[in-house]
Amino acid sequence: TMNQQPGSSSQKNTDGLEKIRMASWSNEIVEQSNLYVAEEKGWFENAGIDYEFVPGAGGGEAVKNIVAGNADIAFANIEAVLLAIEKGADLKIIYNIYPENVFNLVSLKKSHITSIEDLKGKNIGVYSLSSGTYQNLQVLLHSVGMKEEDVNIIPTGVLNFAPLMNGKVAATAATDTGLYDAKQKGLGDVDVMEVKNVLNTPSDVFVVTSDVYEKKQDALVNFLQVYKDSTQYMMEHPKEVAKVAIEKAIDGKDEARNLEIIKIRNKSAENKKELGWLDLDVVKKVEKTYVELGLLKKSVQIESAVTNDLVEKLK
Amino acid sequence: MSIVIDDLRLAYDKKVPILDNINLEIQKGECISIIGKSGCGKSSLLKCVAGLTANYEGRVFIHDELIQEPHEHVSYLFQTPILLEWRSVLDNVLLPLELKRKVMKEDRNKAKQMMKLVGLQDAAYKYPHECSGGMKARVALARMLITEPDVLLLDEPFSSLDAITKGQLQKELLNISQVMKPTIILVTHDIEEAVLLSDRVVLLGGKPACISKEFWLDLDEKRDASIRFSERFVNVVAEIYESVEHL
Amino acid sequence: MSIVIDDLRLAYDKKVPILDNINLEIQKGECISIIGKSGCGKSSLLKCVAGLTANYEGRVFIHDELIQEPHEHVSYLFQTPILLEWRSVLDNVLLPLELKRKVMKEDRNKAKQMMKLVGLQDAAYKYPHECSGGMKARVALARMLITEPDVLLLDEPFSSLDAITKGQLQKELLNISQVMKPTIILVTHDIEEAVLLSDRVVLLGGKPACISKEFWLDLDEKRDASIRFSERFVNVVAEIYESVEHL
Amino acid sequence: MKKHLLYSFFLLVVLLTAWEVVVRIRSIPELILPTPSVILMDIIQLVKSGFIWPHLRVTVIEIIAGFLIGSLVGLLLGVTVSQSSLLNKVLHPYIIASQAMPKLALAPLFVLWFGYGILPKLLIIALICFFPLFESSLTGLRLVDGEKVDLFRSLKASKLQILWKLRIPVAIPYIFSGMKVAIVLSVVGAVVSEFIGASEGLGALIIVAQGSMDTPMIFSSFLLLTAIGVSCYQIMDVLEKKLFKKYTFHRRN
Amino acid sequence: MKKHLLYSFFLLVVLLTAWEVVVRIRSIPELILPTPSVILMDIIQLVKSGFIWPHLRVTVIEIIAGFLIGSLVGLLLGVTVSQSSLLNKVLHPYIIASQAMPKLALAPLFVLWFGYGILPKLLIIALICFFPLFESSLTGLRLVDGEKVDLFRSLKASKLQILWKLRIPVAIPYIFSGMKVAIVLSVVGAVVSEFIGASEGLGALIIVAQGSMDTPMIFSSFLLLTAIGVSCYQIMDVLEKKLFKKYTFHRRN
Ligand SMILES: Nc1ncnc2c1ncn2[C@@H]1O[C@H](COP(=O)(O)OP(=O)(O)OP(=O)(O)O)[C@@H](O)[C@H]1O
Ligand SMILES: Nc1ncnc2c1ncn2[C@@H]1O[C@H](COP(=O)(O)OP(=O)(O)OP(=O)(O)O)[C@@H](O)[C@H]1O
Ligand SMILES: [Mg+2]
Ligand SMILES: [Mg+2]
Repeated sequence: TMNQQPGSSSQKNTDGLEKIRMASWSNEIVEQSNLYVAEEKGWFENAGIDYEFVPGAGGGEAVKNIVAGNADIAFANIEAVLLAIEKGADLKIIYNIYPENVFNLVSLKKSHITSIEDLKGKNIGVYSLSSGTYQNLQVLLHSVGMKEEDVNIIPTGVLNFAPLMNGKVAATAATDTGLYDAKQKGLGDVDVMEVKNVLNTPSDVFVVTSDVYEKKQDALVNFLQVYKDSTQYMMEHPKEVAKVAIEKAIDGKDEARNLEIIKIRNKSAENKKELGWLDLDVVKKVEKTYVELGLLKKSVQIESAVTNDLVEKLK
Repeated sequence: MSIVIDDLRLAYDKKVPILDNINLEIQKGECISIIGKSGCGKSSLLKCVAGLTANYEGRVFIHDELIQEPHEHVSYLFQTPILLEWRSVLDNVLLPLELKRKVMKEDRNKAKQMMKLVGLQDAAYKYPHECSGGMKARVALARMLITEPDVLLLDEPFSSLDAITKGQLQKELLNISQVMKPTIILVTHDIEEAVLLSDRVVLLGGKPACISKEFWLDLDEKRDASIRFSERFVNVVAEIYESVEHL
Repeated sequence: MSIVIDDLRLAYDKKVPILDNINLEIQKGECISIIGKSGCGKSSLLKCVAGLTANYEGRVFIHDELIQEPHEHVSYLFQTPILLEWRSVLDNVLLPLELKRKVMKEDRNKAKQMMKLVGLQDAAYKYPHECSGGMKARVALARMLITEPDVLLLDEPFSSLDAITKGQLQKELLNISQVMKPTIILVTHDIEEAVLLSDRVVLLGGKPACISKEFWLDLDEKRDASIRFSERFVNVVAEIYESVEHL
Repeated sequence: MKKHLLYSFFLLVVLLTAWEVVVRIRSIPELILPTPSVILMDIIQLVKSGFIWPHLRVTVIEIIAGFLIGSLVGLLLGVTVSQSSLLNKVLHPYIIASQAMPKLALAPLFVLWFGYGILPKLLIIALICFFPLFESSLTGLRLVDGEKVDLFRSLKASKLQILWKLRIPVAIPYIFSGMKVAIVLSVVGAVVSEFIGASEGLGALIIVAQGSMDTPMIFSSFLLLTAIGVSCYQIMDVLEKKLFKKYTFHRRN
Repeated sequence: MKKHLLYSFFLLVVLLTAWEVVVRIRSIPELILPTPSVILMDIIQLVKSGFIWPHLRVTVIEIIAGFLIGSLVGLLLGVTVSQSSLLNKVLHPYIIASQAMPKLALAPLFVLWFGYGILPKLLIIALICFFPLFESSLTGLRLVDGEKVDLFRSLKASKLQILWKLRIPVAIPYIFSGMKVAIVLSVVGAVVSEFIGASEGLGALIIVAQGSMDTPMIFSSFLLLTAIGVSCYQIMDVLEKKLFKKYTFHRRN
């Protein structure tokens, strides 16, 4: 499918629906339950869209999938987008899925880590060196002028709370849902430092290639409309959506958990303006921080890649 | 088919040749025996004629064809019976035919007939590891006879057989020799056998081995085991024995 | 060491026994020969005595010990020379000693001596695949003799050797037999050899095979090849040949 | 019940008991290491609710299809390369290279190139499992008694006939040994391929279970995968014993 | 220069050229698939700056140590199990189980149990690479000519002597075939083990490169790993040919 140019897939198929393939950073998990509701209720068809889910392993893969033409729109973290732009990809960020930074740093109460400085020389766990936990940990360290070398960063895998519990690491970088799950599994009393207090990076955004942005704008608007509506619906009917997730989400067998996760994500999706609205100032601040951190070599002119045009067209 | 060996020289390692200056002409339908001490080079010579050894000097012709690889109409009986352990005796005997064509009913019958010839009629469905030493040797013999070759190269065919069975098979070979008239080179260490079966006995000896003596035997055309007891026979055997001893 | 075989019966597959009702007593220092048709069960019998076959009925004693596994002082020469291809001829001959103790200088000398005995003095550093058929057989012979066993079980030791070499080795065996006085069971298909070398010839025959005849030979104590030409010898051979033929 | 099964089972019970006891005594949290009993309950739950079946199905299909492709390729390559020493020398570095490449890092590229369907997964599995078969068939096909080759040559057999009627029968036990390694590697391959870009299968399940810190489910998937691997191996073993007995029985000592 | 090297090199050039041309003509973005020339420049850069050395060192050490442990274990297990059919039947399911378990999913647990040092990495590598060696040595050790075993029995050889002086010499080519698969798998194992709990090594580098979307560096690490794998294999091959020639030369046909 690599040879398939993004534009070429824009023709409508037989039933008049336009194909939109959404590359996700994950497979079909509870967090994205609004999409399952939209599918179930036929909202995509109603909006003239033939929707397809493309699973992935990380935001980087999602972005690569749209660059390669395997998908039209990517559900990815903003760091991946910044890095891809730096590597020459021509991308447009069109929708702010989670304006809130969901990353945090968790330590056990008994180890008395209350400030970032307390971490000096200690082991800190991250999911992996390619995950947002790593980058957001760097942001935290940077905020107090510390460097990566001042602590001992260890990729511990996604089960990163386990080493925290058995004392192999002093603190672990995680996400809000991860923290929730760990608490359910008996994590006990913990101190949490939330990264959003330092830098409120939008956690996930919808991003497309400029080519798709030009050629498929109507379909994209329709897609975003459905997404926005379903998000709204999930905020209003979390219980119903949690039920839908049991069937559709691969990790959705526990309805009570589904509900909690949905509630957490509903909160992350809240926008001080309108659902999906991108705050350019925040994005620029993120870019600046990443340049300072050395994650980006220089500014990538992010403002030219961010647009609220489509969001403004939404009802 | 006639066989001509022209100035053959064979050395496994460059310095020490095993065979040197071998010249031999064998008429169509002739049967010659090669005798010589253990390790003198009899099997090596046979392998050259069989086209299985490439790096000898000199030339070997069969039916005027220069031998560089095995010849279609030549059958070679190895000194050890090389059987395929995963095939029954019958399937081992059928192998040469199987390599030539699809095996038919009549081929199987022929194989059974060959096995009867060598006294293995009851062993068709045994596997090699269930056969005695002599039985294996006879399977190999049946396998070589099944293609009705024009040239037989036999490397000690009967050495692992008891006197009676050996006598029977010698008779069969004489019979084949007289009826089908193949050209035969027989390597044997049994002088009586050599004299009984062949028209000429070639004595290989020396280091490197060459043909140190040839004995033309003008015994009865219609030979059978009974000539063993003729005076002429006993004398020839004694003469050859002596030559071998004084090699 | 004496050997007693008591009512032995052997069947590879349950229904058809190969050997039945075998009773044999062999004195210390005696040499007996076993002859019989190819496939009649000679090797099988020898394997029972060697302790390599477990599932026979009846009992075998060597020196009053019931044989269930190979006996320390018994050496068994297999019908085929089983050589280890990755060892030189010398190392193959040394194998039995190597399995008993650390190999010393004098062991190597002994091995070389054995190899001289079988006429392989020049082949010590050859590998099996560089040896002729008869050479391999002689390597196996040297390997079995090196331990100076009290009991020798020989399965067609000389069948792949030429007349001269065979004669020499027969002489050596006679010599060993007279000097060291081991107990010997010799399986052979050569009746003259049997008569020449042994005190008694046992004829195996029938289906299942049993001892169909025994010949006590009271030839000269100090035998050598020359007795071949004695009238008594020729008569005995003829008598045995006839018995074999009428089996 | 056969003796060895009894022992094997007994060993299993001992191991599981030890595990259970250690976890309980040291009161290791479930997140770090669940007890066998918890895992068992989880598996029962997964089976009862029917949740596991589609995942199991997908993984098993991938394993079998990937193994078939991989072993076919391995065997064919082994056979081809064994026939020509030059081809062997020229191709061998590439074949090794294809192995030494870490498939897990290759998987995302495959997904990019071939989409996220079953194709890239089968490719990954085939790529992972073909090598042992290739190596062992190559070794087996080459180590044939020289006298037997001479026999076939003297019978004017073609190279193909020598291959088919001599080398392959001789190599069968080694080919099977390679197949056994291959089938087990297929299981690994299936999981690796599902780690990236899959929304179904036991591998994907492990990933989400990790994401939701559902350690018992991680272990359940593990155990099921292990059971699949062991069963596949045993099937190969039975196949070898049943179908190809005559090529090995005279040699097993 | 030998003919096969020439061909092999020629094939390499053809493949690289094709790659370069395809990427350029279809103007595939570097993010997706860099050209060989870009990768080469990247490798040169990595080497020049010295950045790559510590990673390379760590990975090579892990590969070698893990391979040594794994092959020792594989060989010992193969030998032990070949000596007793009961032991074989009892242990075999567990050995297969250890293989079928996806190591990548096991890795985080190993890290949890054994810390972040080199130990869990060596364990993973050993666990990944011992199996082919185990299988092929088991097969090789068992398929010994029955007559030869009888010869040793008649010479009153002990089981150990039969093993040492008969079975192992016979099995050497098969053991080597297993070792070759094992050494290549060690490379894979090293990468897998470095995905979790490592901040050094080529595996960790791949992850970092993935995280920073540095596709050329992913490919550079790939290529270096592949080169390591191919070299290790060739070393094994030379070792076999040099040291153990006498066990194979009479059988190579
Ligand atoms: N392992 C075996 N399994 C089944 N049958 C066997 C086995 N070994 C031998 N036989 C059968 O037992 C019979 C006797 O075999 P044995 O090897 O003892 O004969 P032999 O007298 O030594 O013959 P030869 O003189 O040809 O060596 C034969 O019919 C043979 O087919
Ligand atoms: N492949 C080989 N490589 C090296 N030397 C060999 C090879 N084959 C045979 N020889 C040597 O060549 C000589 C002749 O061997 P050959 O097999 O021709 O003897 P032979 O006359 O058949 O003896 P026998 O009667 O014992 O079978 C022997 O000295 C042997 O060591
Ligand atoms: Mg010979
Ligand atoms: Mg016999």
